[in-house]
Amino acid sequence: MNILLNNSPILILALPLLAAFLIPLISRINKKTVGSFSALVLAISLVMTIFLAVKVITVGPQVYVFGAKSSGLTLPSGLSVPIRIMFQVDAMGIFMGLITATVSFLGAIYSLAFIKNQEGMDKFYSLLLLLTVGMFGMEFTGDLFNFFVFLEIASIASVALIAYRGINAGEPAEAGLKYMIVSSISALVVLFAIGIFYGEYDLLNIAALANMIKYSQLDKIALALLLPVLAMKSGAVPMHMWTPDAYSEAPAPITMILVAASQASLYALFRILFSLYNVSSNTLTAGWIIIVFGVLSMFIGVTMAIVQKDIKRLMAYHAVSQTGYMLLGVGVGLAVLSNPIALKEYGITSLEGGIFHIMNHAMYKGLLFLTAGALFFRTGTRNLNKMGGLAHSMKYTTIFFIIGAAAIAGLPPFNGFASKLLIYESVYKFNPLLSIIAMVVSILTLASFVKVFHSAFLGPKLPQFNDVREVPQSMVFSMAVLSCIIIFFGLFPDLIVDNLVHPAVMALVEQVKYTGTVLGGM
Amino acid sequence: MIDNLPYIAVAIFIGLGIYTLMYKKNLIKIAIGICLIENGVNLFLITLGYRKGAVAPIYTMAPSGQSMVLPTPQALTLTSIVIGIATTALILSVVMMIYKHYGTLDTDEIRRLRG
Amino acid sequence: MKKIIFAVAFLIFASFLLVSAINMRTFGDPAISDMDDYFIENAQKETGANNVVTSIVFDYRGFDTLGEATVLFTAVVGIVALFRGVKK
Amino acid sequence: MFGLLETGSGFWSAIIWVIAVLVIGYAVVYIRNKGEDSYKKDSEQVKPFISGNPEGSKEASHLSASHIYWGFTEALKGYYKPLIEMHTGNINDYSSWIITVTVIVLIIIGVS
Amino acid sequence: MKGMSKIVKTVANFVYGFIIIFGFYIIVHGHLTPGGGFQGGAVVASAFALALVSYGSVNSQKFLKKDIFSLFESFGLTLFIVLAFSGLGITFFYNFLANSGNWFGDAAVIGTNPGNMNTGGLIPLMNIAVGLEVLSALGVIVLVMAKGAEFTRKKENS
Repeated sequence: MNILLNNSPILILALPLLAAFLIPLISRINKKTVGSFSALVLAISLVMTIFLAVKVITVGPQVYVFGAKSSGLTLPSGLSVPIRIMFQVDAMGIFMGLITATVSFLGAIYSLAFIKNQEGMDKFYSLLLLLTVGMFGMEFTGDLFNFFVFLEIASIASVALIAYRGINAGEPAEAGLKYMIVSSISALVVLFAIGIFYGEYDLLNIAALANMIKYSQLDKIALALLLPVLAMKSGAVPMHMWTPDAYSEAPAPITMILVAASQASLYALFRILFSLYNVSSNTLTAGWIIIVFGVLSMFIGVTMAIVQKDIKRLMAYHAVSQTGYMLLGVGVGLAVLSNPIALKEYGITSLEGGIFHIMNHAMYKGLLFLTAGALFFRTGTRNLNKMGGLAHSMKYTTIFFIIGAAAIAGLPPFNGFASKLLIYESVYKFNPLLSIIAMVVSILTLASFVKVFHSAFLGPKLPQFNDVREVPQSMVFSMAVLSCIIIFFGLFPDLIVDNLVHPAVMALVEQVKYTGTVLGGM
Repeated sequence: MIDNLPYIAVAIFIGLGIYTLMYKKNLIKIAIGICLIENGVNLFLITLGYRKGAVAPIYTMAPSGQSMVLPTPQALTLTSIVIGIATTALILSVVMMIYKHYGTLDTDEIRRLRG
Repeated sequence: MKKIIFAVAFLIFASFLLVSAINMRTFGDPAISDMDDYFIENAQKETGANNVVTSIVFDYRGFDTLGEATVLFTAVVGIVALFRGVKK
Repeated sequence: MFGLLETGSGFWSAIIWVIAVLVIGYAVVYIRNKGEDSYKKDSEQVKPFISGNPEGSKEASHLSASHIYWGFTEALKGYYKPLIEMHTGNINDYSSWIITVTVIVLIIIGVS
Repeated sequence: MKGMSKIVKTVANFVYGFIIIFGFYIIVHGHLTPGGGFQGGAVVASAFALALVSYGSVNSQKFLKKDIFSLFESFGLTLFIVLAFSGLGITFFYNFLANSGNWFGDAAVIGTNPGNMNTGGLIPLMNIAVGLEVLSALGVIVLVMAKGAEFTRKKENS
């Protein structure tokens, strides 16, 4: 038991990896057990993530050095730079890790019925586990090149999953190709920036780099290369075009996990901006760039969503616009980072709003995509014009959709309102216009979901949907769990903000804490 | 200027790759563009590790008493080359799937998903 | 309109690449090399392998190698899943 | 108090909100019940009066998705037309946007 | 695709074995000489590609089986991660065999030396595991894409 606890940062990630390697062997023996096996492994990793989260919040940041004589030995004797790859799990990383673990576990449960008895089912679950591994690695690692490797794992696995139905239709393959091209560009640019860092400081560890960095010309170039591509991976306007294609063509549980994967890229962007270049860079400029990305994403995303007819495409545009809220909140926090008074007055609050919105968005957008998948599972179409009157036959799905729509539109008492309120009030002190735009976007979001609700669920029962029944238990289970999480977060937001979000924000803001865990001298 | 010839080669590689991605209409050529950028980045990594007049960092039968080039970029480049192989293989197989369904490789016609 | 913007952006980017390549640090003498000197000196003693690159690939940065093998495995699984049910 | 979220300027508590909603809802229902009781179910009163015309069938009255907010999109045509033209599903444009934004960010960060 | 001419087949038969032997040489000497699991695996996979090209995808299915390859791939990867797990008593990826006197446990001579096969600890084993994984992975890629190329050819001919 002790060895499990000491090695939990790696076991969270290595057990799904081992399971993914074993699945081709298992599927030779028995094809049916593959799904439940992967769901079991993901459940184990979720439990270990919760244990690690308790440890990180109570004890402090955890460091795990691969291949060293002891897991905490970051610096070998008589050397001032770390030489081995290390995992560095602080409050922010474990915050994202909790999202990843929850979402992938629920996605596997949902897939049990959604991908039932299809040819190549074992490949599907193997890729799902690998995508989870890639996201965990991106969130836990403390080494830049290792981050690149896990970024590639996550993007290749998600491409293969987006194009999973490409054998039957052309559109999934097209969406997969588009996502592949853009993610390859971004990964290569990230690798180029890593090369710049290596050539300048001969270091690859983020904490050691953050200790050495002096914002020279090359560092400016590296920041300017890293910022747009990571924003693109998280779907910021005007580089968001891959998002609707990929999200609408992937299978529904995969779409839910892809949302978390894009948020892992968002986490990497924040890690670069806060932990690597803290106040050493010109935070006002970088903050305003992030804010502009956020405002563009919010407004263009929601206005494009209103005119969509494909339900998953509409929700994908909403994912873009919700990403804008996170960018806005964190951008305001970054812009005032070098100004302690403003930071204490509203910067911390806006950072809390942005970070809290990440978790809320993962939950309610996952729930909405799962309901869209349930509609597709029973009706066989994603076109809103062909739907109607489904509330008569799919009662649970209707209730879950109402909860998710109310949460994304920011109606109290659901969780979307809590984080949006934090963002509104803090951003208003920074710049009132931004806050007003955010509120208008929230209204438009509600409007477009009213459209979806009316055209899909309301109205008389259509004759072609007479034999439509409620979806199987496993799909209802995952949607119910997400709804319970949403309602709990909405009723008691202070518990989450005080225990999870505030430590995460502090881990981002205080760079010394991040470097101190590796280089000592806290 | 002439000392930095490898860096200029890197710049030319990446520039050509980005030109291919932006202006070529054939999917196979776009895959080639990705490979070009990737080779440029790998060349950049390897270039960073070079030391004038140094030998490969392998002690088997090495000429004794000579300085060795930095070994880390070689390991990183090995990793990124294998990743590039995987990426290219996946891109090409997805392109084959698209050709099966669409019957064309022109990016102007492969845009059923838009708006 | 859009084409002009893209062309200008591409020209600026290419010129930026060339300029920064010319202004890069001189080729062939890395300024700082603490980590790599450590590898060159201690790799033989710690891992017992003559090949320093291999000892980095499999010992110091072994986790990267695991990720790299995972990337290859992922691509293979993806290709096989993509071509499932193709009759030859 | 439990469930109290400090927002920098003031606080937000979902519990209080739910209690308030319950109280107000009860008040509304109470006031409504005090109204006059001449209203009869399933009588001529409840039929919609479409200027004397017979009421159409429900299937015909269901509005499909692409007709909702027609006025909104029609009024903002000048805004939507270039926006939808921007979303050409062309891979070259995707790459070009990335390069363009990268160049803009390079210039901004370089001069700052 | 159809096979090529008799000359090509004869030469392929001749060099096939040599390429595979050379690849395995590179794999097992990874910790002494330039090379290692990835390079050697790629060399071996090139032999499979040669056989595929010279005999054609239909004929080569007789002696190149995709299932066998994917089995080997999973086996190699599992061996690799199990070797990584085996150091878990201390840390993940801890090289507990190096300088221990057991298999591959000899201490290397510091400085330039002709090289001792029995050094390196876990490194030679990991080389072999990764070599297996890479050669079978590239073999699977080549076979599957050659099989998938059939329908594109059909579409071109029609």
